[in-house]
Amino acid sequence: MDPGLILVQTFNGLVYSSILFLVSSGLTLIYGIMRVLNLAHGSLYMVGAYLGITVVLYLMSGTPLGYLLAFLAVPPLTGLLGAALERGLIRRTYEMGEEYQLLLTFGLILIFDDLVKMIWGPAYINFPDPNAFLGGFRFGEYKIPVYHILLIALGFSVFLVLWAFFSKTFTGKVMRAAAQDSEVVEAMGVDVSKIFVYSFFLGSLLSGLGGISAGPLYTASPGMGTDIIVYSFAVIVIGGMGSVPGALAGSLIVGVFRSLAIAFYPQMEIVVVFVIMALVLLVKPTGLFGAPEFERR
Amino acid sequence: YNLAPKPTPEKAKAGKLPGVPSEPLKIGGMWFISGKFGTYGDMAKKALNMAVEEINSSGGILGRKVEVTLKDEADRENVLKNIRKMVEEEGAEFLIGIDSSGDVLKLTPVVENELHVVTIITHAATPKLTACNNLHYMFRISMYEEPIDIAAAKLVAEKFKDVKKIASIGPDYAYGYDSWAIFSNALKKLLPDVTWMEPMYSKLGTEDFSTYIDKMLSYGPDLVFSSLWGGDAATFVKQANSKGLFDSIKYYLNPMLGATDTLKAIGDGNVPAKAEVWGSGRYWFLYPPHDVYPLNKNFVNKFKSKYGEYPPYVSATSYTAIYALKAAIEKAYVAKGAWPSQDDVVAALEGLAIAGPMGPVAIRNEDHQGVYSVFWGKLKRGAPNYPHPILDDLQIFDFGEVFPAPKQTYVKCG
Amino acid sequence: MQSESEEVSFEQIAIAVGIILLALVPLAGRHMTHLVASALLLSLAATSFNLLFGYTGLLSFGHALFWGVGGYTLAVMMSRFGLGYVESFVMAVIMSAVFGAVIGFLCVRHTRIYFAILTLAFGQMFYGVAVKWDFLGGSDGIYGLPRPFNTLELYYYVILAITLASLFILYKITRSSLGLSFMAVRDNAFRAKFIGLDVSRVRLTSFIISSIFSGVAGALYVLLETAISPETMLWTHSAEFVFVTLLGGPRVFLGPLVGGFIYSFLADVAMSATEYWLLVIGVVLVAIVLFFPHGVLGYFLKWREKR
Amino acid sequence: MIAKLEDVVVEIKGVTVLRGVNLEVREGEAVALIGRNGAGKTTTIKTIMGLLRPKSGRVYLLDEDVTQKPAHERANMGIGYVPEGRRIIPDLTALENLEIAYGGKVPEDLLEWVLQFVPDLKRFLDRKGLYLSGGEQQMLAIARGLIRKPKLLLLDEPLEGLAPKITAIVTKTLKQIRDEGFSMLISESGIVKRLEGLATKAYGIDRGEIVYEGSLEGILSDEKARSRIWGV
Amino acid sequence: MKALETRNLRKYFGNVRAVDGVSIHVDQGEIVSLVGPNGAGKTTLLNLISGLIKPDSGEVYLMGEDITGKSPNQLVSKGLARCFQISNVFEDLTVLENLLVAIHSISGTISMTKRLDDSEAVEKAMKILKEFNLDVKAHLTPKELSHGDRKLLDVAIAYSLNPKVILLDEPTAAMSYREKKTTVGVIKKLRDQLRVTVLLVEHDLDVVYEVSDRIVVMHQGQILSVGTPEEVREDPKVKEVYLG
Ligand SMILES: Nc1ncnc2c1ncn2[C@@H]1O[C@H](COP(=O)(O)OP(=O)(O)OP(=O)(O)O)[C@@H](O)[C@H]1O
Ligand SMILES: Nc1ncnc2c1ncn2[C@@H]1O[C@H](COP(=O)(O)OP(=O)(O)OP(=O)(O)O)[C@@H](O)[C@H]1O
Ligand SMILES: [Mg+2]
Ligand SMILES: [Mg+2]
Repeated sequence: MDPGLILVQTFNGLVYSSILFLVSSGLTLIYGIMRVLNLAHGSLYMVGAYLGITVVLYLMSGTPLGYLLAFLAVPPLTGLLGAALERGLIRRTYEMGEEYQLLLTFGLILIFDDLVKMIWGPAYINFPDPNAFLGGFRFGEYKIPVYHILLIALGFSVFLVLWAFFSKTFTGKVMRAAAQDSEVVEAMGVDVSKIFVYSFFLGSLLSGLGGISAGPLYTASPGMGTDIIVYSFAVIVIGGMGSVPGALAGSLIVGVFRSLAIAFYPQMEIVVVFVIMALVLLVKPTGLFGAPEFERR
Repeated sequence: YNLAPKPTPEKAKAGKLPGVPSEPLKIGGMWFISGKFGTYGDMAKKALNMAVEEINSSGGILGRKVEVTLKDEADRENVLKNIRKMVEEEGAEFLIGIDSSGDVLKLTPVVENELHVVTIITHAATPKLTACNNLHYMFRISMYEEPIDIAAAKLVAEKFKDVKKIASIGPDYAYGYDSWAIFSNALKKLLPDVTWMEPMYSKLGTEDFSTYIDKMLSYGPDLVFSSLWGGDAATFVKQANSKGLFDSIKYYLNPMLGATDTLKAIGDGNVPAKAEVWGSGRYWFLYPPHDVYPLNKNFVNKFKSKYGEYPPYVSATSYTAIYALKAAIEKAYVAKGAWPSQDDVVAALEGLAIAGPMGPVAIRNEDHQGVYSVFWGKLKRGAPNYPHPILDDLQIFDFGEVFPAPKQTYVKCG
Repeated sequence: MQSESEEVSFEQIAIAVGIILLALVPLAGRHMTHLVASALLLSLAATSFNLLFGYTGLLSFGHALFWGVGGYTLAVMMSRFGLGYVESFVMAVIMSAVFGAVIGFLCVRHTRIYFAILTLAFGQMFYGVAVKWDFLGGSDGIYGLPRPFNTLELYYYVILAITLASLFILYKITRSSLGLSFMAVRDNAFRAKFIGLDVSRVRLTSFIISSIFSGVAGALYVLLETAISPETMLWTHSAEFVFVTLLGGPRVFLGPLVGGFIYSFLADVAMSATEYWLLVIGVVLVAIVLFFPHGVLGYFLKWREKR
Repeated sequence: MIAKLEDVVVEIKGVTVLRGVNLEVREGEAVALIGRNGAGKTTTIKTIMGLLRPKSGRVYLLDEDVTQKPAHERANMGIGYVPEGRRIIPDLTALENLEIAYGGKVPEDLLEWVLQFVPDLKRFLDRKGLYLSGGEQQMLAIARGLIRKPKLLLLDEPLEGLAPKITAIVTKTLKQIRDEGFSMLISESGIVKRLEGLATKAYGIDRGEIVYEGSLEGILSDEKARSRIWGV
Repeated sequence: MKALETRNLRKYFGNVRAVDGVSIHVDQGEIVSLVGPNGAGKTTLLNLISGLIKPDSGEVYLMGEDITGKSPNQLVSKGLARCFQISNVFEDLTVLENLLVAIHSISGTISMTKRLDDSEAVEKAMKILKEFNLDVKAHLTPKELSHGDRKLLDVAIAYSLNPKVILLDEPTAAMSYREKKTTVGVIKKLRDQLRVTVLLVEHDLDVVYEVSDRIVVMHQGQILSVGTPEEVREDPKVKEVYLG
């Protein structure tokens, strides 16, 4: 096999990994830390992409400034949307089982898909290509677009920030504690409901960041959040629920293996992610970086 | 849901014809309405609205008002159930639509053996429908993939004689495989010396084509044939552009690129500067040329003023389907003097020639396939007056050149 | 409070009336027959899913896989091997059990979200296989299968009979000592070990039974729809089982049945009424969670108990 | 006054659990709340903490009406809480459990101060909550309640599952704390004897109603009071 | 005869020597109490005996048979049952069903054709519930029981497994005075009328002294002292580390 091809394909995998990581780190934060199963997380990714289109294409007609603006404005907006969902709806399911969160957020997927269709129309929409002004580098017969490099850098920086936040900061610890016993933590003087809103804000912000990052590469259409949510679940299961390094490892594995599978064993494309996931779970039930579930004594 | 008919003008009501039932004529339609491909349902709906309005305001079909009910093809497990519902419960007398080839194949035995209602397919493009079945109640008014792919081979053989190496990508299901089989088999006869890269397939709705693009680059083709469609076709062009594919190939052909929805999504900014990009489709809003074919001009102008966009192909084929039904019913009525039975309508549709926005369409007796000429055009950006890139340098292939004889196909049946 | 015997008789009357109504459905026209038949099958699949979920505490998010296994087996046996209806149906049951055993064996060591995701992964994997494998018709699936007796009405009675029989068997299982062991494992798997239950085996048993009846529903559906395609195994179809169950109420045996009927009719009406029918369903789901978290039937029983 | 409940009625899931409870804790007092299982002790304590909201009646803390205040604000007013069943965060170490309650890194001298009450805690400061034995968790829970030197410490059955020696140490500790001027409310369902010398005042509660108010010794000596609290 | 015996059992968690070379035995028909400071290793020892965790070294014998490393469900069929420090029952089943599932499980009648309310099993369950004064609450769920009754139910489940040996972990914790009395009665009944051997972990010394034939004191993972209640009460070492 052509080593140059393996190299570019790995690089392509890394680009996809970065986007997966942005979305799945938000998911792992919300599920792994808050124990909330948010299927609608992928919808926020979709909303992120559509808001991005609105800013870049409709408001700023494709100028570089539009991108800058979108990257700054869109993630906080999806974060706010996520926080509003938590406050208004999801909060009411904490006392119920996980399956009710599932049902509620599945309902939200359907609602979001149709709302997006009402607002932005049913047609698929493309961002103008940011590489038009960013350009790219030659690598043999291949070309590495600058935007792809930026994405990898973005994914990795977000990882560093999150990792430092959760392992090094006190707030990170409080979030973990609140997830395990919110009542006690509340009685210790922590405003738990605020913590939950913040977690949702942060998680949804990351999902929206994923959407605005992926948007310029891909094509936006109603329903685009479904694939990414399934893959993101695979990622956080492979990496271990609630673990930010796990989300990174999972994203890298899924992104790179998928890319190599397409390149070299195309018939495996659809199944490769699920095969990896099943294998990991069968060998290490809690995922690569997952802590064992607590069993009562 | 219902596309509610506009109130019928008094004079049309007055002239009730003998033997014609007074209740409205119901037609059941099915396209993707929700989800990723919901845009097709939207396009169909727009054209149907237009057609229904036109027909009803001029007295309906033989005085009967027309009503169209739609069902969502995206309800994947229940496609046949929903079709049956339209006929058995909602009283649809005829069916039109169907986007997916898989669904159309499933539907065939149901319509032919169970429902016995005249059904006009407006989108699904598998050759198997008309080539591998003995259709009685089913017809396809829209162009299918085989003539377009054969025309592509002719185009290459005539205009791009310098081609040596060809790579290809298509969606990962029957349509993609068939399309490659047709094009490559047709081209091998014309240019036996080209070499081929193992064809590649991506799943529907693929977001990231980088991997496929780099694999092509490693092969180093000078022509890429892509049967991707819809959003995938647009995504691919954009990504291939930024990954430099169009810097190293000379020609890019996509039989589904000549769709306004795809062109809109590609946008002027993503049209490659170097390579020639060619597209085709089932209908192109500038062909037949407006100056020589006013029907198309009127259709386009009306559509544009009503919906603010140029009509995509599904709109044209759906529009034509309704008019084909109208023509057939009226023809059968003249022959019979009473409201025609399903078999009468079948007989009237066979051999019918109908003028649609895409030009005159002739429905073949033998296989119930509508035939009309095929176009291929070169992508051109920044065309004045148009909000998206357009097809230029149109190459027209007369249907006699590119349509296989009835029941003949490069694709294996069964 | 009503006395016990009265309560029993109310339920018996309700069920008797229900069965009579179901038997009369073909009088209400072909579409109604079709709709009720598919609602019955969705309900059967959801009830068997609920044996695993509501009774054993395992949330499978890939249960449509077994619907697909039953359906594809039947379709393949008939179209590729030329077997008759009965033989094909028996093969479908056997294959559902075999798949249930193998996949169940790999999955039951996990619980909660891990179990859910693992079953989802298997569902998606087999979807991938079905799309890719020409023998199974690839993405087109298998179509044009002849319906038994060639009439919808007679076939409806076949479906009704097999569904009722299956529901009866499932009900008996939930009222058996085996069913009790499912519930014990659901409530407290840790303690279950200490009363001598082999927790994995109990879970696997439930998994296999559950896959068999999902397979039965899938096999019957193939002949109702006269076709099967890979999409039947997608996770969104599995999700349908989950929310149909929650809609009706997971802690009541007939909950999934009620949910199955409500969902089928709701989807049917909503699609005719609006292009945004999925939005309608979404809103209903959200409302169910917020206002009827025990499911419609669960809520009804609670309300009746209160009176 | 440190804490006061006035005609407090609490419902849990539609069931009335407290039916008009009146109770008061004054500065420097250690008040015992005695009642059998299910009598309403935990509910009373949670209502003071703000983890449950009364359906009617008022709650006062430090002379302020806090009926509508959320729990975390009450904690920040200086209310410490040792929950029933310990409720140690299993994923965090013992020290981190303390940090959560303190709201940041615990200063050295404060840690020293707490450790003088529960010296055994030193042994397992860096062990995860999950792995602590029952009694170790209880010690940690008490330390966690104390870490912010609260004006009122709510202890829900703090002596449960402690070895006799530790029980003695803890009661001695609590006495020490009381003598330093802290107030506390301690619930107990089992061995009332072990609160002897600690509680300065006792309430008996049964079925959500206060059925006894007086001294702890009163309960121990008075057969009638005992039968009222524990039923006959 | 020794109903239960451990030989040199050892379990370390990292550098925590939770159980460090423990050899104890319980004779048939005896009640032995296991006491010791918090963190002495009592619960860990019960976990090792009942198969919840595996020892680093050493063996466990039940009625003379080596049962080391067997899983809990295997041990149950050999006659070893246990209860838990935090009452641990089937929350959504009725009291009666809690017992029925145990009875079906132990008599090997788990099957889809066996009715869960099989009359023989129900009869047996009701008899046991009567022994524990729970028969009137047979149709309640554990949520509706008082704390004491829940603990009793926990013991009743264990008893319904026809055990030769029952391990009890702090059965009277958080019980009120009266409930304690009932429980003590039940523990005595296990020995005197039902002929079950009991190993009991308990902090309430009143209970311990009242029911025990012998007491084993653990400290830092090791056996500190063994003897009759009187002997242990007077042992200075025990006084120092445990009684205070
Ligand atoms: N979440 C709940 N749902 C329903 N009832 C509850 C709930 N929590 C408490 N109760 C009921 O409220 C009553 C009082 O409970 P509470 O926990 O306050 O009692 P307690 O005196 O602390 O008992 P214990 O000694 O067992 O801790 C009990 O009868 C209990 O059954
Ligand atoms: N999984 C584990 N990892 C690390 N340490 C553990 C683990 N399990 C128990 N320990 C430690 O082992 C020691 C013995 O614990 P065990 O639970 O057996 O004590 P115990 O005698 O039951 O105490 P108590 O009376 O307080 O319940 C304790 O110090 C505990 O922290
Ligand atoms: Mg309490
Ligand atoms: Mg212990």
